[in-house]
Amino acid sequence: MTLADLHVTETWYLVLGAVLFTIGAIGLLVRRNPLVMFMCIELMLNAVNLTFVAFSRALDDVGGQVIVFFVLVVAAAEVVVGLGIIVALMRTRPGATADDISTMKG
Amino acid sequence: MIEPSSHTPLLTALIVMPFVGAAVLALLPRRRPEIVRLVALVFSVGAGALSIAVLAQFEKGRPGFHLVDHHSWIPSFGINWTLGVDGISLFLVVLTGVLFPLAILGADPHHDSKPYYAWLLVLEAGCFGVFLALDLFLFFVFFEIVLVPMYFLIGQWGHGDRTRAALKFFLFTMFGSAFMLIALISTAILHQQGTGGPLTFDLVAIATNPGIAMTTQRWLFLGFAIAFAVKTPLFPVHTWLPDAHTEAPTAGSVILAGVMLKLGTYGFIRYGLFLFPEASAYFAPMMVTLGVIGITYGAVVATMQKDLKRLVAYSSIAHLGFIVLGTFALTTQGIQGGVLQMVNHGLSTGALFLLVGFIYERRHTREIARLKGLQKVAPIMAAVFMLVMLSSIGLPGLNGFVGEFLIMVGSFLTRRWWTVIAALGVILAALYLLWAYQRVFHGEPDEENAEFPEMRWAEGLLMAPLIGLIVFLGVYPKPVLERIQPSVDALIAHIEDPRVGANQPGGTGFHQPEVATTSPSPSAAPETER
Amino acid sequence: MIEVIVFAISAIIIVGGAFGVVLATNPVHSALALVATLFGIAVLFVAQHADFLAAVQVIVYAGAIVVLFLFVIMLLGVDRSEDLETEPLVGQRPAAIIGGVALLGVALVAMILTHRDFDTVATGARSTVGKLSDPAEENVVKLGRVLFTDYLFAFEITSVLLVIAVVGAVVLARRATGEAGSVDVSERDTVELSE
Amino acid sequence: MLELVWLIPALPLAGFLILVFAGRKLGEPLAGWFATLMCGGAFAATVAVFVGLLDKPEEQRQFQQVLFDWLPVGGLKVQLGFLVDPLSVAMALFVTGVGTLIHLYSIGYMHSDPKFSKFFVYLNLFAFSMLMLVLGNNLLVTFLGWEGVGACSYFLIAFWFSSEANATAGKKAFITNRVGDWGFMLAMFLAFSAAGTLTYFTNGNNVGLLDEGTLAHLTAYTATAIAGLLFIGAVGKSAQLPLYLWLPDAMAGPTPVSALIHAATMVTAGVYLMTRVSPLLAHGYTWLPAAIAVIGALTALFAATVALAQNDIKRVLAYSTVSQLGYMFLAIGSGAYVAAVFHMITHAFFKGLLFLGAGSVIHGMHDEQDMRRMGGLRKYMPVTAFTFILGWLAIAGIFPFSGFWSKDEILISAWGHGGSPLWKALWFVGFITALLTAYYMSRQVFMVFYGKERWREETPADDAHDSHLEPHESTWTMLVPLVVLGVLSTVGGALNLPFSESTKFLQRWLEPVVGATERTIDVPGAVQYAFGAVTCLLCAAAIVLAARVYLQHKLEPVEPEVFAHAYYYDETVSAFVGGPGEDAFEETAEFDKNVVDGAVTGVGSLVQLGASKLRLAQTGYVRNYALGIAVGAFILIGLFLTRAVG
Amino acid sequence: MTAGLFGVVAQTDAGPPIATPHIVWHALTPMVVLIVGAVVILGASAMSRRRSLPGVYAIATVVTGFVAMATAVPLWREVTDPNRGPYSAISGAVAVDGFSVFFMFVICAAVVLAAMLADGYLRREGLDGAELYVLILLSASGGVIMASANDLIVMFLGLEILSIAAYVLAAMHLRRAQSQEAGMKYFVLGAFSSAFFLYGIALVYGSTGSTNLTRIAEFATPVGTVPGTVDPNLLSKGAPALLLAGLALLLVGFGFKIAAVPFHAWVPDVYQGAPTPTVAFMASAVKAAAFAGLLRVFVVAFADNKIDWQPYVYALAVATLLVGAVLAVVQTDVKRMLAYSSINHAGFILVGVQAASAEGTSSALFYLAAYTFMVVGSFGVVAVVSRRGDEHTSLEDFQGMSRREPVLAFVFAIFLLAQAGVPLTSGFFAKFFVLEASINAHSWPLALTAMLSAVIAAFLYLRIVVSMYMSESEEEMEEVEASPVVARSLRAGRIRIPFAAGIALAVAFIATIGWGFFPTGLADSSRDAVPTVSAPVK
Repeated sequence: MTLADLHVTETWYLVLGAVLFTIGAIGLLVRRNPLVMFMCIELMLNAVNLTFVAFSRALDDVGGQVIVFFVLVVAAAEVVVGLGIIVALMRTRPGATADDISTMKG
Repeated sequence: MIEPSSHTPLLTALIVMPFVGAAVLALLPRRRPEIVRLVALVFSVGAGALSIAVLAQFEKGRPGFHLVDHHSWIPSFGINWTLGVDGISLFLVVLTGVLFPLAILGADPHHDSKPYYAWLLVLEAGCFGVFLALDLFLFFVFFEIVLVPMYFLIGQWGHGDRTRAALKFFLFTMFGSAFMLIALISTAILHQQGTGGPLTFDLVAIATNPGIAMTTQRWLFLGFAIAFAVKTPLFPVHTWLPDAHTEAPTAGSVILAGVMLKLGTYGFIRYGLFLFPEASAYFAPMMVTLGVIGITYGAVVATMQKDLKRLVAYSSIAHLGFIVLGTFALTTQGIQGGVLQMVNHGLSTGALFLLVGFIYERRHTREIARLKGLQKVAPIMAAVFMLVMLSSIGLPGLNGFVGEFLIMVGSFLTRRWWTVIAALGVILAALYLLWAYQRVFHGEPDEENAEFPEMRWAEGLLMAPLIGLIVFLGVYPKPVLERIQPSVDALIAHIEDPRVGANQPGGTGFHQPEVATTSPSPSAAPETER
Repeated sequence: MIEVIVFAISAIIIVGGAFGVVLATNPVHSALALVATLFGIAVLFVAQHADFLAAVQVIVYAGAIVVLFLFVIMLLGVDRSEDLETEPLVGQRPAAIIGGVALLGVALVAMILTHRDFDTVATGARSTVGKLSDPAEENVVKLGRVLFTDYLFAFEITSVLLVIAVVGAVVLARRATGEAGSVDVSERDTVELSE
Repeated sequence: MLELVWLIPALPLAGFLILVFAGRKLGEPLAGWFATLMCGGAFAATVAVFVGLLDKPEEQRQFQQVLFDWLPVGGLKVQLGFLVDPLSVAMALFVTGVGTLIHLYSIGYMHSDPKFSKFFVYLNLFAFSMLMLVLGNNLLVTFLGWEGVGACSYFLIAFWFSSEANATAGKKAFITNRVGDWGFMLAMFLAFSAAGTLTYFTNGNNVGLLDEGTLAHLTAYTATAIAGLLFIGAVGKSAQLPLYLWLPDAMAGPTPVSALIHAATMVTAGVYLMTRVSPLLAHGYTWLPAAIAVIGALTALFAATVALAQNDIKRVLAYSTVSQLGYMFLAIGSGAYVAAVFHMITHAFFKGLLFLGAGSVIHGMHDEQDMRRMGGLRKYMPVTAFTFILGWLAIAGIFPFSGFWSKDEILISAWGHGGSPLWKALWFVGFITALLTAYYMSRQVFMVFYGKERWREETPADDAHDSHLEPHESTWTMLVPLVVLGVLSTVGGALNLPFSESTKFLQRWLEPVVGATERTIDVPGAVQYAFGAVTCLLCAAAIVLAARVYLQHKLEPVEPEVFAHAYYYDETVSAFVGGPGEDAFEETAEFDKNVVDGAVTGVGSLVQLGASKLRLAQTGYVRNYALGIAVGAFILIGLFLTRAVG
Repeated sequence: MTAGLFGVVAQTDAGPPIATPHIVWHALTPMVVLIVGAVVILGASAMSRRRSLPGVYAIATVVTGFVAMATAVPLWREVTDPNRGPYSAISGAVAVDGFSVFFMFVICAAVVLAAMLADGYLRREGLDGAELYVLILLSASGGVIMASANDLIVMFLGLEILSIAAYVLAAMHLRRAQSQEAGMKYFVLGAFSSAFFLYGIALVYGSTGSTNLTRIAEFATPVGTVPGTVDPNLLSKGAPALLLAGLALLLVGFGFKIAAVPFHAWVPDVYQGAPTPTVAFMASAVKAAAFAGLLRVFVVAFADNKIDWQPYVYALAVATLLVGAVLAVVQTDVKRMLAYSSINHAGFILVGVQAASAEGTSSALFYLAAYTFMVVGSFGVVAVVSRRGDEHTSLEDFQGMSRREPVLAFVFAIFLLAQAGVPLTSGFFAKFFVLEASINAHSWPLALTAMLSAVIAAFLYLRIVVSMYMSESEEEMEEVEASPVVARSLRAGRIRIPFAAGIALAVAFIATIGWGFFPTGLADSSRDAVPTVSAPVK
């Protein structure tokens, strides 16, 4: 089996997307810096984008690509609001990590 | 089965009257407790008068439901406002109507009288509703709604650890109701599926044509039974009762013992025997056993109580054990005795709680050890207490005996050995009550009790109707029994109807009566010599 | 063949970038690693005939969002390194890794099962809103047509999203003032949006 | 005349009701006179009914009067009705008769008691209840009276409730009686379940339980069971072994009460009941009458021995009563119902007399009850002493006093029962008891009325109290009953003289009731006479012996501790009830609190505990929460994939 | 007009003209009203230099809500008219049916009530400004979009509109650290779960070929019932694993929003920290919208796959019911208690969802409508009682309230009892209908679990009632009664109930009691609102 016999099918992209999604998810779980956590969310969203585009090609459907636009917009809006929240938070508590904001529990 | 609505919606008025009273109270100024009390009294007496009117309008000798009041409530779910009264519920309604004014008169809340009386009136409406409802859903609504006023009454006007007692009461009962609600909905749905008709919660329609498999009926019965067992209460789900009774204000205890415990036993008859005849017969050994355990166990535990109210509370457990025994004896005597005993217990235990309330008002204690020699200083109160106590013990000539005797006569026919044990409860009842009486009333009063005031006129007048009924029902229960009888006979016939119920009510083994007893005109049928 | 190589290289960049985001102790490095990933994805978009998307990906994501990240990092001065050696929450890290891998595992299982049963992972109906492979139209035109027909409503309501983002940013970035009285619009800190 | 039967209980009832409300107003002595009048009225009414019954031919001497349906429930049709037949009239006669006398006596005895009128309230209520018991035409009405007399007994024993002992005695009486009532109730249930009726004799639609037609359909097993259960009731009420315990304690009540309730009337209710249901006894297995006889005989002997060593004047009489009641049950068991009734009546006379006499003594001695502090009283209270001696001779079985005849008849019937040697043994027990009775009664008489005036030998410390103690004779209201009863005790035997059929008045009178079930005795007349003579002589010998011991002090008294303590039976039972019994109750209460309620609280605590553990998962760390979401997602996907094809 | 606008665009382009779909404006009016109202308020607040009159924004918001409801009325008439019936619009992206209109009413009602609560609250906290109202209105529009979405992407966008606004709302009280913490947690977790949700959409898209629910439903329908539009061989084998995984992920996303266990962890923290009026909004409108999406996707679109998802919704329901009830027991903060209770309620509604039947859906609708008023009322009382700084929300702060504030205490008690499911309140019927549906679906154990959890939860409600009514000792109570001085001094510390909040509480109270007595209207409406899958495109 040679390299030439290999065809990149949508499955490859899907697997890559899944891996990326997982890395993003793990990243959110292990990082404490809220900004990095947001980046991890961006990773997850991009993984989904990749999946959409892959399906789009596999199904020969334009829809999947269009959806990516909407995901982009949502990502942008989320980032704006998320960063806004962080800015507000950091103002009163500079350098706070995600673990620091845990006064409410139980 | 349901006859068209009567001309005057008497039964609806009965429920609405106290409810309106509560609403009126809510609008009154809270600074005027005396007006509040008066208004509450007027409305409860009005409801009592209406309940007497129901008694007057009741046609003797006709089984089935009288004065039926039928309105649609939630048509899409087949839920109706259907009220009716038959011989089984008639006297419970009257009891409720009589006991509430007495409870309102008999105890002073000492604070926040406005909400106190309002809750009492709401409670009265709820109790009427439970006894009158002929719709499963409506029944449940009333069965549950009575929790709220009683919860507030115990929690706000009670004594000691009242919060805990109130919580326990509410949660315990709600726990039972949870099962009942599931069973109730299932009944309606399975009825719908079984008969192919519309969804309905109509009691009579379901009971006469259940369309539910027998084994399923048994499960459904259990669902209902758990709720009723808690409410009755039966061993081992009785422990809310002593707490609730002990901590409740006097009026609360009176109503709790007098009326609310009957919601459970009434439920057993109406929603156990009538709704699931076969299952009732199937589970009768279990229920009878629980009843007998309640009789003996309640009595034994009552004996060792140090708090007078707690003692009476445990005695209630014993008495209600008798009612359950009678109910599940599935004989006409047993059930009639059970129904009668509900009324009797309401009167005598209600009176006992009133008396304990009087004592508490004077001494601010219910601890038996701190009371002594009261008969010397308050002979009239002692005499009244004695009379009520003897009724509770089951002395012939007083009402308690009639009920207990009928129950045991009835249960002996089908549950011989259970009855033998149950009859021991009669001994134990004498033991714990007389012992308590001795400790409280006999002996030489010590310093604390020497100034114990004698019964007042007002208190005496309050007790008079109760005492009158206690004696009357003991000597001449016929007017009551002959109104109960047609309904109970119809119920027995319903249970024996092969289409809906078991072929043999007591047919789960053990002793068949040697002489037929359920037919209206039995003869001393011959016993075959072997 | 080419595609395999492209895929492989892009995948390495993407995954490497992703690891960079997660593992870099300095958030600025994380942001830069994110850019790498985004670029890799853009490349794969191109590889899948999503040219326009690739462009948008680079412009919007790399050009705006990551810049916004960096801007905030600088604004708040939180570019300190995070100590990744320790994990204050006991068990969080192994649990996260196990959980993540398990998640990946079930995702892969799902794909394998689908592939086993249907010989493809994309079992859906083909070309529901428009053929991607139709050579008659440019990719952009196709996107535009679908955007304004099938996804018209979605397109329109994104505007609400953006309004919210604006208002939200305004609200959040406003300085917490005294106990009473509203803050004048002119005094508000605003965050520029790159749209 | 027979229709007047309702008046018999109605008059005391009216008395009771009027006295309840107006008793205090009437005051002393009017309330007492009123009560006496009511009881006397009842007696008059009874006489009227008796005359009415006499008018009828023997076989028609049964009349039922139904007032109303009491408990008409399904097949159970219990009426409040009266049965007039020779037995019930005989009972009613002596109940009202003796009752009236004791009412009268009480007027004097209760003089200046603060609760004078209340005493008569109870007495009237008792008379009413007792008459219901006797006259009821079915088991339930009898039971109404049965429980009613029990309650009155409780009230009256605890009449002076300020003393704990009295209150306890009252309670004990009630509860012990209830044990017997348990049997009574079960008997009624069984009767209803087997025969569908509680009525004694057919009356309108109501089938009679004791009618031959009904009995014929009952199995011997059922009949035995019903009768046996009723006997349990009788054991309780008539203070037989093992339930006699309450009766000695019941002496705590005022003495007229002891006379009326605990000697003459109430305690004989058991005998009446067994006589009433004699057809059932006859229909059942024969072991039951034998058992009844054995219990009766044992009780008789047991109580007689105990009475030997009692020092309380009333306790002696109490044990004596128990003993005499044992005789009556011996008679019942032997099938000698007439003898039982005969002895019941004579016993009512002489024991009532003895109690009233004792009461008079106590009254005269200012509430002294200890015989060791009496003596020589006959000088101070001659009438009392004389009548007491009459009673003594009667109970001792001395010819020709009434007790001789009735006791003799019982012994003969035991002897002549035949069958197994058991009956001979029973006769022997009865015989020994008769001797003992003569002995201890003599002891009492000698200690109280003869010998030294020991009440003068008081310790100086008590001087202040006793200096003015001078025994005195009682008032005439107390003496009249004594005299009347004294006469009756003497001549009461004439009711049923064994010489010929024509002199057996009582037997002839009761013939319609017990004729079918009465056991015929085939003991030759000569043997009977011989027995009577021997018994009488030996009883006289016992008296002489007692005189040697207690009058002349020639012999040491034999009063072993074990007798004084009644074989420690009461102590043992009390120790058990107060010890393990109470402990067991206490344990049950604890069980309720800790286990049953504990389970409930446990569920609550369990929820609390679960919550407190579960809330640890709510750490407040956003990353933990996210982990939860991720794991949840994994689980959900995993679960969903289980539904994937293949 | 729009068509013309797009027509112009098309002409300038090289390609063929784009045939833009017909836009059924009147079907969108309620949503448009909400958005326009928000924009107008935003504009007005931006324009005005001076401080506006007190309450003007609140009034504007209330008016907007009412106008939206008013415009929804003819829509309701239209879609419930058997001759006209439901339909889907704008290329099938929007479903115009009773279901969506029902949620319009519910969400608008939540908006109105929350706005009335917010008015006094904001002034008390010195936060008055237009933004909260704007965000509430926009968030509500997101909710309406979600409820009427007939396309997963539209639903996703609606969800994001709803959520992002809600994140901001949670963090709005800038001086309160807890509020910021709430916003932060809500945002991180919300975005995280959104990613899962989106991934789920992607997988569903890949498995079915469309994001449109109508098409998805057609695809998912087993062969034989509806003529298949796709390769019949594919589905004869059953649902593809990826579709199942996608469903699972969609459930994660919805589960997060509705606060199903184990996706519930944010709820207590956010509800406790966020400004109370916005919590009222979140607990009512946000939850309702999320359930709308859940019902639309699972019960309607994937109705034929119900054997695939029912068991897991069952499991979620059980976990949600029990965890919500049990954890509530140990709380001491009233807001937190109510948060856990809202988790328990979510479990109840899931019971209705699990039934996967018309009855189940209608019961869930009834529940949501009834719950909206109960929960807004409850949080409304908390908002009033919490005092300045929004700090006084612990159980002790409610002690003795029956004496200080008898009316408020009574109203709160009724709300609590309604949540406990006491008859003659709407809460009872809500539970009853849900159980009815569940039993009809033969899910007896679930129904029983639900009721038992209700018993546990009742403990929590009663604890609050105890605190309000029964905290004083007997002697204290009598003392107060006896001495007017003590009573007066107690009354001196009275809580001022803002006018608007008072009205909101009254409305919620009347609704709770009214539906407790006469539920027929709402029950019938919720029955009419049950959606069907194959709505014609208009």
